[in-house]
Amino acid sequence: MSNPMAGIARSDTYSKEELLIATMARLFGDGTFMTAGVNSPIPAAAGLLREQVDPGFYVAVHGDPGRTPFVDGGAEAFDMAAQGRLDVFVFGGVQVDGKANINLVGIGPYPQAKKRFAGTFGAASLFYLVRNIVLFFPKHDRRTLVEAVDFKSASAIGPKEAYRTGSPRWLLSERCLFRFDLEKERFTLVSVHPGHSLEEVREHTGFSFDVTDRVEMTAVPTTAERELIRGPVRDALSKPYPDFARKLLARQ
Amino acid sequence: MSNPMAGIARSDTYSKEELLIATMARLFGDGTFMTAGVNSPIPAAAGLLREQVDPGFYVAVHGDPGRTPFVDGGAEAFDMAAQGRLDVFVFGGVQVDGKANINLVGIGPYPQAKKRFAGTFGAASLFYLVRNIVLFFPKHDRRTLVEAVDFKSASAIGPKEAYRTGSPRWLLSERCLFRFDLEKERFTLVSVHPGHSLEEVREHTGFSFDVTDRVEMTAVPTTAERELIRGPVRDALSKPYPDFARKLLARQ
Amino acid sequence: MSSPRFEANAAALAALIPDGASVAVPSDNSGVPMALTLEIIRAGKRGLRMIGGPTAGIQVDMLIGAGCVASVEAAGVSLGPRGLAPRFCAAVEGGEIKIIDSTCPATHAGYIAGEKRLPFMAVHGIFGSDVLTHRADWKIITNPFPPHQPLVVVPAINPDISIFHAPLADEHGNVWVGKRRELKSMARAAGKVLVTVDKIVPEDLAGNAELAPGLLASHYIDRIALAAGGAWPTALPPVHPEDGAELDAYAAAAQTREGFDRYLHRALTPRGPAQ
Amino acid sequence: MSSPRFEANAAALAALIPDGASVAVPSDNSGVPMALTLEIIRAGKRGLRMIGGPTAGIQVDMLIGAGCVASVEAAGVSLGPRGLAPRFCAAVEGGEIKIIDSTCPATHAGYIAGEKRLPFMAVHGIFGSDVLTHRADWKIITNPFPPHQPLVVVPAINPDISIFHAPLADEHGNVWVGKRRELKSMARAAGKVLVTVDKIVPEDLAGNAELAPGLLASHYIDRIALAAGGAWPTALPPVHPEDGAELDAYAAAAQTREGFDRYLHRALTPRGPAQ
Repeated sequence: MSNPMAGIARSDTYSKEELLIATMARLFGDGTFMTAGVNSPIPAAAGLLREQVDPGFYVAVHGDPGRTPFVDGGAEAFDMAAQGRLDVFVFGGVQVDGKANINLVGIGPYPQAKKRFAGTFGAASLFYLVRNIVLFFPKHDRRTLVEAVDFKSASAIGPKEAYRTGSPRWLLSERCLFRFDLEKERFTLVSVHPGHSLEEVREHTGFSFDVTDRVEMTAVPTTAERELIRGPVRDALSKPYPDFARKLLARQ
Repeated sequence: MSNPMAGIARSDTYSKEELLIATMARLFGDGTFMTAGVNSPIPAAAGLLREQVDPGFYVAVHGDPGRTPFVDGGAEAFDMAAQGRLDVFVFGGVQVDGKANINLVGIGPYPQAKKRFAGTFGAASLFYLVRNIVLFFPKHDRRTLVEAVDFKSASAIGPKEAYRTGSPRWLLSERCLFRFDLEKERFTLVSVHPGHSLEEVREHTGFSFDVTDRVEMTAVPTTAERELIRGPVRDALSKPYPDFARKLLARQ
Repeated sequence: MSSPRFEANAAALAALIPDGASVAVPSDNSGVPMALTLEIIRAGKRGLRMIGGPTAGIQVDMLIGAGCVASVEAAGVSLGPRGLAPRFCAAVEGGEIKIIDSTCPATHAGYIAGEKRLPFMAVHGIFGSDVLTHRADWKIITNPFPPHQPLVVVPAINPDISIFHAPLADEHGNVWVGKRRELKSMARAAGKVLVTVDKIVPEDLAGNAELAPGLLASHYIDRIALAAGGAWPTALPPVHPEDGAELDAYAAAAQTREGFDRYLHRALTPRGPAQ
Repeated sequence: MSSPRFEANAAALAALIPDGASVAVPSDNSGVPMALTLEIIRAGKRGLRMIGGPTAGIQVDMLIGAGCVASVEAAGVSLGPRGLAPRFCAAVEGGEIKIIDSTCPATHAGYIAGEKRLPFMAVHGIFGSDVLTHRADWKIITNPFPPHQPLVVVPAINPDISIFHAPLADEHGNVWVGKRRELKSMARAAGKVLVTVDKIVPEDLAGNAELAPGLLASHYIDRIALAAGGAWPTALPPVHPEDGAELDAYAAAAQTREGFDRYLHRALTPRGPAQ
């Protein structure tokens, strides 16, 4: 605690985390209701930022009892999702592949994994229900963005006739942003973050993806976004994620 | 109100209603939880009497908010029934036939009945779930106890493999008591009430039924039963059924 | 997240119900929106397809008598301790409305499936019942799991509109329905939810641990209007019991067409419990 | 109607759990019966088949570490913000326990089917997931109604025993679970229900209109024992938050076998929040 800035990579005017938060928040543009799951400080921050920009937006933050609209226990969120009322959810995991399958279960064989993780939680069902799913894998390397996940915890590639109110749409990493095309079952690179390049993304990505004519650069956080992140977002985040709020979003 | 006894048929020591209440209560012997539905003063009274005799017995009385164990709305009772937790229910109706089918819907064709009644309520499902179902048709004539009901609101005659935790077991009328045999799909006469006879029962019953070697007489209410009916049962009944309690169970 | 809009009165809610809509309503004494019902009648709505919750009573009987109803899907329509629902029975006998008979747990299952956006749900029993015979939309399937026994399944019920009356709402749009859990299913299953309430408080009830379990949260509700005593003359537990004298008067009047018309005229004229 | 028996303490409840039983437990911060868990460990139970509600946390991790568990069925087992559940992960990697992976709404559906004694229930999505691949007990069926789309169905979950901790019970045996509705399903689905509570009051809570919607009524419950602070160190909303320091200590200790053993020894010796 002696140096709250230790280990935080910064550009001159914004941190890596602020770039991810601002970029993610822009992906929520057409939603009104988001749930931020357990252990998700950046998605929670992005939701809180989106709330600041769009008063019609609301994010339920796991770990903040004041930010839950659920009164009927654990099943209610899944019913809401099926009703088409859950617009935004951000999923992480230990692996993601080129068909937007994610792995939350384990590395190696199944069931006796070499390295076991927590499990699938609601993802297997929510991949068909949440309108706008953002896959968030900040660590962008070939062990994480793989050709095929060791265990498909959740996959959006199901029968065309199956009931669906949503699917994965985006994959955001420390290096870039991809858009997912469910029809083509492929990612397309949308933009690379400042300081990164297409070549670097190719080098560190285990799956093949499409590229448009001109690779855009991810827009940096605006001054307004940075002020919101460092002000009201940080304040709201300090309840469910006190350490993250203190360390990563310290006012510059 | 000038003559509370008006119109009440009485023997020297007990009323017709008291006989039905005491007889019905004895049919509940192996249950612990009963629900008495809407418009069911005699079943409610029988349940309340059974409570007095067996402290392990409980009757939920429709219309008495102090006597409901349900906190999860209308569906809970049906889930309880499926769980095998609903031991006793008394059903009436406009017709009952020799296979224990009951009609709560209408006389004549369907859907445009000659005479329409309220509807089936939960009976179609509960006929498979409530362990001990008593059919209560006080009016015993060939228009009520018929060969085949005009509309089978509820029938216990279903596939043998269907989930079942109960079925109709008894048919109680103003004249007699039948037992229902689900295997044989037939009623057997158990006893005729005092003052009635087998011949009379045959004459007024529209379906054929089995008779054992010796037709028993229904046991009259004991002194103890009568005192309980006229005391604590009447008191408990005066909340949901004030008129019935006042008129029919007046202390003698 | 969407929040409900507050309307000035029940009449403003009635205006949002189009002719021909399927409308889910509570069973008696479960938050029957009687004030709203009078406004629906006053607005001259036609062709409504009523769905009980799972039963119906005076509300649907009045709507039928007033000519607003094309069909009723219910497990039972009656005046409870006051006997048959006279306008309902007459309309069925006269072939004036379509009756779609159900049985309580099947209707509950339909709403629960509707709430979960599942296409169907299974219900125990019902075999051998003519309710099943006449429901072309119900099916017998085989349990896909051992012992592969037969089971009745019913399709989801997703009404165009669910309407009810509740004791309490807050300014955020949360509505307290208490023990009447089926109202939650009926609301979540519906395309639109219109609610009248006795009272609107400023406190966010979702933050009240004791009241929260009985809440239908704001995001399930489209419009709310204050209508104090809006369930009268039916009971609204735990707030008030039924008005027995008024219900007796209805039951007696509705026995005949003329009596019903007189009752309705009176009910539409001065309005509500204050008279 | 059956009423639960009151036992003197959590140990008396633990004694009612046979080796090899399937035991349903709440997700973290939903009434995790930690005091009872220590008694289960103290009693040396073996071969328990744990089922999450739908997830599990420190409780199941401790039971695994203590050698009580044969299998875990859950949508996730973790220490929440404190990361992976170390004894769970080690036991799976070591092949010491059987893991039956689920996904949250499938487990909820299983309990709801179990509560209704329906053999199965449908769940949206799940197609393409290896969870489905490895669940021989789940099936894809065709919706019997148009448009006849494929649907995943899961069988009912009917655990031998459901255990949880609640803030409040009354002397009649009603237990207040508040917003944790899944506890109601898990209890009703179970063969036996054992509950510890912070407090027992004389008032019949079923007659309290505000509390009634959050009650699990007495007839669903077999045994109740007073265990004040029995959810500690997990949170018990709305009564108390988690004890973060204690959970940190567990997460750190449980990283190794030895650390876990030391933690457990300490936890079994003085007992509870008073230490």
